[in-house]
Formats: sequence, structure tokens, C-alpha cells
Amino acid sequence: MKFDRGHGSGGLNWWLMQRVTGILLLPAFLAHYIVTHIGTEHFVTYEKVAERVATPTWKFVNIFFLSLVILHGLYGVWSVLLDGWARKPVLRITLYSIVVTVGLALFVLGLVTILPFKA
Amino acid sequence: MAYRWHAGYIAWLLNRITGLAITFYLAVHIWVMHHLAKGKESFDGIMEFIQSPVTLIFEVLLIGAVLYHGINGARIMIIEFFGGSKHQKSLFVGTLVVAGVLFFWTAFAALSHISTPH
Amino acid sequence: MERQFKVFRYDPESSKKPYFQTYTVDVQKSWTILDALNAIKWEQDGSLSYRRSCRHGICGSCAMKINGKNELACELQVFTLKGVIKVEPLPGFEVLRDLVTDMDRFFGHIEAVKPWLIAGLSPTDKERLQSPEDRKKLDGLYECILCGACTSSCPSYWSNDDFLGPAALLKAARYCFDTRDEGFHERMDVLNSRNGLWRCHTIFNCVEACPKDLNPTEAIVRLRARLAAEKI
Amino acid sequence: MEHHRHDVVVVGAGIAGLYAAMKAGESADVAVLSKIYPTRSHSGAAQGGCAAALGNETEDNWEWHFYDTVRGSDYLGDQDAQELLVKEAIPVMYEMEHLGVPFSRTPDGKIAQRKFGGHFGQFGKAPVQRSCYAADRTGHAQLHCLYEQSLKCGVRFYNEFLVVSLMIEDGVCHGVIALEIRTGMLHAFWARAVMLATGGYARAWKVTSNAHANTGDGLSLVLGHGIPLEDMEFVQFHPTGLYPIGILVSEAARGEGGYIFNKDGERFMKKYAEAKMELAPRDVVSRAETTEINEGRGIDGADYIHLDLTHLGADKILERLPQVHELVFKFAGVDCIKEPIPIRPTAHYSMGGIPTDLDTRVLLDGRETPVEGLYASGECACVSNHGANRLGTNSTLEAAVFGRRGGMAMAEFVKEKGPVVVGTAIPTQHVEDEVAHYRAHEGKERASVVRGELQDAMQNLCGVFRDEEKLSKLVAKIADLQERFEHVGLQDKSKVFNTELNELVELKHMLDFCEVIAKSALARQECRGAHWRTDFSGRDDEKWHKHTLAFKEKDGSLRFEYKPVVITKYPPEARKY
Ligand SMILES: Cc1cc2nc3c(=O)[nH]c(=O)nc-3n(C[C@H](O)[C@H](O)[C@H](O)COP(=O)(O)OP(=O)(O)OC[C@H]3O[C@@H](n4cnc5c(N)ncnc54)[C@H](O)[C@@H]3O)c2cc1C
Ligand code: HEM
Ligand code: SF4
Ligand code: F3S
Ligand code: FES
Repeated sequence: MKFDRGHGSGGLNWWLMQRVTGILLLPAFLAHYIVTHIGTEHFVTYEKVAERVATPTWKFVNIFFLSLVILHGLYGVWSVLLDGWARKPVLRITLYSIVVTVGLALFVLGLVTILPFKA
Repeated sequence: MAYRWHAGYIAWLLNRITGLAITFYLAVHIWVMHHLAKGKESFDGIMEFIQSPVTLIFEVLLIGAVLYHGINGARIMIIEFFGGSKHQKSLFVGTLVVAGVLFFWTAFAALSHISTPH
Repeated sequence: MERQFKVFRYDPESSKKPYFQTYTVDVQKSWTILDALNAIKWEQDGSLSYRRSCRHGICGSCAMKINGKNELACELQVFTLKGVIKVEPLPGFEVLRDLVTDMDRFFGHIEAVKPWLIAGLSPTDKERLQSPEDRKKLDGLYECILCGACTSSCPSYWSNDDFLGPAALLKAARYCFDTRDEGFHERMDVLNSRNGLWRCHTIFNCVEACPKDLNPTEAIVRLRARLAAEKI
Repeated sequence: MEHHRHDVVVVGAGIAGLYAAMKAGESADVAVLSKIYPTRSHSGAAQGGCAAALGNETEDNWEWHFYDTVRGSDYLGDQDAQELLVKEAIPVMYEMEHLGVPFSRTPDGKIAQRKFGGHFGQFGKAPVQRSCYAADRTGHAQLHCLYEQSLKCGVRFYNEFLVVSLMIEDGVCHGVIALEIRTGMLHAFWARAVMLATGGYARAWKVTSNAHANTGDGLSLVLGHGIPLEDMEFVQFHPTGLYPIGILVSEAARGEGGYIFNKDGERFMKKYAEAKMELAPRDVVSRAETTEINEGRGIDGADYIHLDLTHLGADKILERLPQVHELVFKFAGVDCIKEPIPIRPTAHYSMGGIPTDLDTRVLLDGRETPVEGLYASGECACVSNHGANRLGTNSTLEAAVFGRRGGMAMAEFVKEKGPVVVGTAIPTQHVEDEVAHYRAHEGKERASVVRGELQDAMQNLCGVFRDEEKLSKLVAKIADLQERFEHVGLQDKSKVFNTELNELVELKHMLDFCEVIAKSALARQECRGAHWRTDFSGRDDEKWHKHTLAFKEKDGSLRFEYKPVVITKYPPEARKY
């Protein structure tokens, strides 16, 4: 039976992306956790968060972090789908659109939270 | 379909479950944080709900998930880039140990706050 | 000594659904699972079907799932197992009959990686030279007997049987890492395709399953690294 | 019945069949039919190596190889074929390297070579390193490489097709009929050229190094068409079969320096082959072992003796003989680094077979008239390279050299004749009827019982030592079993993957050629090579320096003819090692 190479090509770049974002996420998560929960009072309040989120540096860091995690997480979901479910063209395109839409929506939602924020 | 339980298989299953769980959490988290934009009342309101003891336990589990997933991610990369495939079993044990220690440490820190008045 | 074997049975020609049939066999000391299956077929039930040929672990015919693990029936000694012994066809492949699975897809995937030396003919009319160190790079790659135990055990393959699978990727590595070969670029399209290298999630079931103690995972990650190095 | 058309159809996917397919596939449309997947063929079990006088390790040339092969064959080989074999060995071995076979290497990067029994330098003097090897997985490496090369050439594979009949009419072969095991359907394959490369038949013995698939199908397929079988009495017993089942411990174990001991710890080969000791040819060593065992010097008085590798050291064993180490451990629980291996002779190789000419064309009269479009090579054929006894590593060599020659000859023939037309003139109905008849077989007899008795009889009555009494008993026994075969019932009625049906067909073949073996052996009243008659002393060149040809008559009886041996250079001499 002939091998079906599947739709499209590549996978290398996405695979690499998954590793690179993974590596970056590791310290990012640590930092995130330490900043929000350790060394300060544990309980998260508006003031505490707002004050930090308002600075331009933090805005940048947060957006970067947001992109990484959405890329990594949603590509992760997509790769799970690729493993078994997204094989027939129609289903594949539908699922792909859903994943991309969700990703974009989350990104936009994050952006509108972070960007206009003033303490 | 299942195959005999062993390190690599369990590691992968856990990685997949935690990865999907965190992604789901991420979506919720972004939605929650979105309330920041709506102002203090809205945010503190939802925070009130979220930081109840029950959800806190949930959140602690999530920390565990992230820890496992992240450290196992490192394990995967050791296997992939540093010839770790011959030692994958000990690497898995290492992953569990490191993730476990960090988990108990953070869980203890977080849970101790439940009893602290605010 | 009497032992019980719980054997998977299926005949597409009969209306019966797949079922397990239990046989009691008087096994001798050094018997393998294949010896026991032969005893069943030759003395009790001629309708039991399975593949076998060499009966010493070199032809790859007799891979099947024994007590939950993929094994070569002809190499596994009965005495190493306790209790009732459960014998099933390889998982993940279509069952044709009893313990016989469809291997065409498996062999098709092997063919897809262009498993032949891709190189200009040797400039001499003698052998190409290859140092013993370079030849050593093929150890752990060329010994594969194409039994399918690995691919059949791979969860990525279970959910997507278009995935090339560990055996085909190991075969690709056997040629890509042969210092005489120049065909990496030609194989890249298949290796880098949707159903190629990237469907492996380093699960190691293949390594667990391989009766020849080969390490397809290592072959896969090395191919990926090579691919990444070539492309970037 | 489904009909297919190809220029060339090769039956069998061992080294011989695949080499032929690959060569023919360079220019012709080739199909390979095999009852098992190609890489399952028993060629993959060959461990020790493949001979060629490359001289990579020690000085060597083809004339020494030629001399050894002639002497090894006990002067029954045809010397024109043997000369071709050893000469072409050299380019063929280089070609296999070019194709990608992962040979082990010498420090300077050439193909590595090791010693093997019966191979000497300077016309029989000191052992020479002539066997090209890939650790002890040489056959495996060659088989897989040739399979893969055939894929590359676009050869079409029909896997798990059991060939049940040849379409031969008026001395022309038009193709074959095969049973698709998976569906139970019959297919007719029309072809200009058909090659039989169905391998050996040592499965007919109880203790054997051969695979279950080695049932000699090709031999009885031709027998029914009036084509004779040649030299069938010569069956090689390999001296190092793992006790008790007979799995092979490669001769490489002795080539690398292993010793053989009896229960008294005596390297008894010094009594039988003082100069060459363990490296004497197989027939000599097997007889020595059997004599020791028969005279009560087996280990603990049992019917085995010891092969000892312990003095070689762990490093050498693990590097050069990894598979031997693994096999012995898995199947006998013996760690050969520390302990000796229990061994005894095991039925191994068939020197005789389908008579062919140097281009592998099958000879209708066994002498010179070819059947148009029918070829044979590999272990099922008899050119004859091996005469009365084959040298180790000469058989994968034969499969390669003559498979290759056959492939080229078929391609040439197809070019000459043009594509084949699907004929209808040849009746195929009788094959359908025959298979239907097998399927409907009813009766109390079990095929496994008949086969078991046949294997026992061959083991006990047609082994290393033979005599008239045993062989006559055997002839009678086989006649009895043939009669009982008619009453064998099939329990499996399914069409899908009915392996019981396959076994029944294979049993029929075994009974057919075993009859030829027994009667040929009974007729040959001398000791030569692997055929040792205790009721006759020594070789009788005057009466028996000739090939046996066994024809099956229309009434089912056998008729024997004899043809002279081709001598080009070495007239028979006493054979001493
Ligand atoms: C254990 C062992 C070790 C050996 N070691 C060595 C060694 O080191 N060196 C050496 O030179 N020789 C060795 N030999 C001998 C050598 O391996 C064989 O003689 C040689 O490989 C035979 O090759 P072949 O192509 O003729 O047949 P095989 O490889 O046996 O192939 C036969 C083919 O025919 C097919 N077939 C048979 N019947 C049918 C049918 N009815 N329909 C369809 N297909 C059919 C089978 O499927 C198979 O593909 C060894 C033999 C054994 C048993
Ligand atoms: C903390 C650092 C992290 C590292 C080092 C990391 C690493 C990895 C790696 C290497 C993979 C690929 C696994 C494979 O291909 O088999 C992966 C998969 C995945 N990751 Fe992460 N990750 C991290 C954080 C996250 C986060 C925060 C999320 C959620 C948003 C996430 C979600 C996923 C998902 C859904 C998958 C797919 C799971 C699968 O294929 O089985 N990861 N991760
Ligand atoms: S890698 Fe191992 S399990 Fe997989 S086919 Fe090869 S020998 Fe069998
Ligand atoms: S089991 Fe499968 S996922 Fe990879 S490591 Fe082996 S191929
Ligand atoms: S029968 Fe050949 S591997 Fe088991």
C-alpha cells in the first residue's frame, strides 16, 4: 500500500517553534509565578496587578509572553488533532480554522486587556 | 488501545493531558484577565470567586501540571538534542522528582495562604 | 507441563465476531510460544492461522501480542510467562484472520523512504572504501528484521496509520547515516512531510517492543536533528 | 481466476530470486511471487558469509577457490559451472557492495573476510580468509539490500502468493498459477520467462536448520511436467546445529576459531581430519560427530557434542559473532562466552535440484534441451556447483551469481521475444479442480501426523549414514505415507489465510521429492560427499562418477538416468583433509 505523505509539507519549522517557545516558557512561567505569588502577599488584587501591568516594559513582556503561550498551546492542540483526527480534508480545514480563530480571539482579547490599560 | 505501561508511554500521556489542560486553563485565564480592562469592581469580583479555597486547590493542581509539562518538555529536548534516548527512563524519574519537589514546595506555599486571613 | 493459551480468533468468512479461544497444551521445557501454537494447530485445531517461517527470530514473520506486549512468538520461551497466556495479533494493524495482520501498509511505508543506497556508482571497479568506524555507524540500524512490532506498538500510529512509523524511519536512518549514501535530500520530502518524522512524540513504545533491541526513537531524533541542520 | 501479464515472473524472493528480479527489472517488466514476504525468505538466515577470492585479508585468487570448490564437491560438481561461480564471485561481491550491502570492513576500509571450512590457499594448503561478511548477519544484509534494490527498479511484488502450478505446454513455459493466500483466490500469471527460485527443502527432516517455508515446492512443480531432478541424494548435514532442535550455529563460529570436543574433552577432529581439524568440509565434520555420538562419546553419553568458543574471548565473540551469541543464549540458555555450546549435525542444504545450464535455463531432458522460458536458480537449482557436498559460503554466492545470470538471460530473452500475450489455450481448470479437491479433502488422517512421520523417517533412515536396509525401509514408508495423504482431512474450511491448506500443499511436495531422494540414494552405491553408504566402502569413480537424473513417468513411477560430470581441469583424486 502506498504511503500517503499527507497534505502540505514541512513540520520542521513548527516542531522547532514548539521547542523554542517551550524553552522560553520555562523561565517565563517561573518569573510569572514568582512575581504574582511569591514575595508579595499571595492574594491577587486589582491594585497589585494594575500597577505592574501599566508600565510599558511590562506591557511588552506580557504581550510577548502572551504570543508565546498562545502559539505553543494552540499548536500543541493542533498537533494532537493532526495525530488522528484532522485527516480528511474537510474535517482538517474546519478544525484548523477553529484552532486559528480561537488563537486569534485569545490574542486579541489579551491585547485589548493589556494595551489600553492605565492604572 | 493500550500498551504495557512503562516510562516513555506514561510520560507522553501525562505530557499530553497536562498540555491540553494548561491550554484550556490558558483560555479561561485570558478571559478572566480581560476583566482587568473593565475596571476594579469587575476584576475583584471575579477574583473573589476564583480565589476561593476550592478553586485554589484546582489552581494548585494546575501548577503541578505546568511543572510536570515544563520539566518533561526539558526531558524531551534532552532526548532530542543531547542523545538522551538511551537514558529516557532515568530521565523520566528525574522529571518526576524535580517536578514533585517543586510542586510540593509551591503547593505548600499556596495552600498555607488559605488559612491566612485577608 | 500443561499450560493454557487464550488465543484471539477471527475469520471474516464466518458470521462470528472476534473471540478468544482457550487451548490447553502440554508444553515441554524449552518450548517457545511458536512451538505451543504449532502444537495447537497440528494436534488440536487445524483452523488456527498465524505466520511463521525461520523459527529463530530472523525472518520477522511471527510478531504478535503476547500477554500485552509485542513479541516474536518463536523467541519467547513459555516458561518465562506465568498463568494463562494471552495471544493476540499485532495491535494497530488490520486483522485479516486470527493472528494474521495486514502488513501491506507497513511495507508500503518502508518503500516510501527510498530504502536503497543513493550514490553515484563507485569510481573504481572494486569496493568503495569505508572505515570500520564509519561502518559502525550502521550498527543498531541495519539489523532490523521488519517484524512490525515497533510500528504496531506506537500510539501515534494507532491514531494515524498514515504515519510512517518507527520501522520505516529506522530504515531511513539506516541509509541516511550510511557514509556511502548521498540521498538525504532526496528523502527529505517524505521525512519532512505531514506523516513523516513529526508525528513521533518520543513515546518509546517502539523501543520497548523491538525484539531485536533496536532503538528507533534514537534513529528518529537523529534524523530530525539532521533535517534541522540541513534546512537551517 | 484473475489473469496477469508480465515479461518476467520470478517465483521466490530469496537472494536468488531477488537478484534475478533486480537484474531483469532494469529493462523488463518483472513480477516476483513469494509465499512469504520477501524479507522473510530463508536467505536472511545465512550468517557466516559469502565467498569470493578478493584477497582483502590474506592472499587469494579464484583458482584456489576453484580448486577448493571442486574438491569440496567430491568431484561431482560440473567444473564449467564451478569456474564461472568462483570467477564471477569477485565482480558480484563488488556489485553487492555498490548496491549497499553493509559489509564489515578491514582496517583499511575494504570488505572484511573470514576463514571458513574447506577454503584454503595455495591449492589446499593453509586456511584462507575468503568469506565476505557483515558481522554474522550476512544473508540478512544481502537479502534486505536486494529486496530494496528490486523496489527501486519498480519490480512488482505479489506477496503471500503460493505458486501451485506451472503452465508448460510443448516444452514452452507460459507462466504460473498461484493461490493468493489472503483471499484463497487463484491467479494466472502469464510471462515470457519464469524463474523458479524457491529455495531448499531440508524441512523434510526432523532436525533441520531450515525454515518452515523451506518445503522445496519448486522441485515437485517441475517433476510433474516430465522435467527431471538432479543429484537429489546429496543433502548436506551441517555439523553445528544447536541441540536439540537444529537451529544453526553459524560455521563462522569455527571459522573464527571454535573447537569441537567430545565427552572426554578431546578435540576429536584430529582423528578424522588431522591437518584441517575443525575447518574440514561439512560432510567430514558431520560424519566425525555422528561417529563420536554413535560410539558413545557424546556429552554425558547423549546425542550431542560441544562447540567451544570460550577461548575466543568476549570481545571477539560480541563483535564478530553477535547473532550466534544471542541465538545460543535465547534458544539453549547458554552463554557462549563462558560455556560450550551443545551441538549435533542438522539437515541443512540441498545440493541437488532442478537441472539447468549455465544461463539457468531449466533442462527438459536434464542434459541440453532447455524448456523455453523456464529458468531456475539458487538452492532449488542444480547447475551443478556443489556436486556431492557444498562448501560453506558458496551457496549464497551461487544464489547471487546465478540469480544474476538468470536475470540477465531472461531480460535478453524477453527482448528477443517481445511481450507476452495472455493465452487461453492452456487449460487452467484442472488447477482449480485440484485446489478445490484439496479444500474438500475429508478424512481421518492429519497432515501434521503424516508430515511428522515423514520427517522422522527421513531423519532416521536418510541421515548422515545410510545403507540399503534403511533406504529400502524409507522407500516403503514414503509409499505408505503417499497413500495415507489421500485420506488427510482439512479442518479449516475458510478461504481467508488458510494456512492449513498451504501446509497440505507443501506436504504433497515433500512427499514427492522425498521419494526421489530416497530412491536416488538407494540407487547410488558408493560414498561420495554428503552421501555416505555404510554398506559400501569409499568413492567409486568408475561406476558412479556421474550425475543422477530422476524422471517422473506418466504412471507416477520414477525412472533414473545418469549423465557425465563436466571435467575441465581437475580429474577426480582422493579427497583428504
Ligand atoms: C541457517 C542457515 C544458514 C546459512 N548460512 C549460509 C552462509 O553463511 N553462507 C552461505 O553461502 N549459505 C548459507 N546458507 C545457505 C543459503 O542461505 C541458502 O542456500 C540460500 O540463501 C538459498 O537462497 P534462495 O534464494 O535459493 O532461497 P530462499 O532464500 O530460501 O528463498 C526461497 C523463496 O521461495 C519462495 N517460495 C518457495 N516456495 C514457493 C511457492 N510455492 N510459491 C511462491 N513462493 C515460494 C519463498 O517464499 C522464498 O521467498 C545457510 C542456510 C541456512 C538454512
Ligand atoms: C513551561 C514550559 C513548557 C515547555 C518546556 C513545554 C514543552 C513542550 C514540548 C517540547 C512539547 C512537544 C511535545 C511533543 O511533541 O511530544 C509540548 C507540547 C504541548 N504543550 Fe508545552 N511546554 C511548556 C508549557 C506549555 C504551556 C504553558 C502550555 C499551555 C498553554 C503548553 C501546552 C502544550 C500542548 C497542548 C502541547 C501538545 C501536547 C502533545 O502533543 O501531546 N505547554 N510542550
Ligand atoms: S525496529 Fe525492531 S520491532 Fe521494528 S521492525 Fe525492526 S526489528 Fe521489528
Ligand atoms: S512509539 Fe511512536 S511516537 Fe515515536 S518514539 Fe516510537 S515512534
Ligand atoms: S518465525 Fe521467523 S522471526 Fe519468528
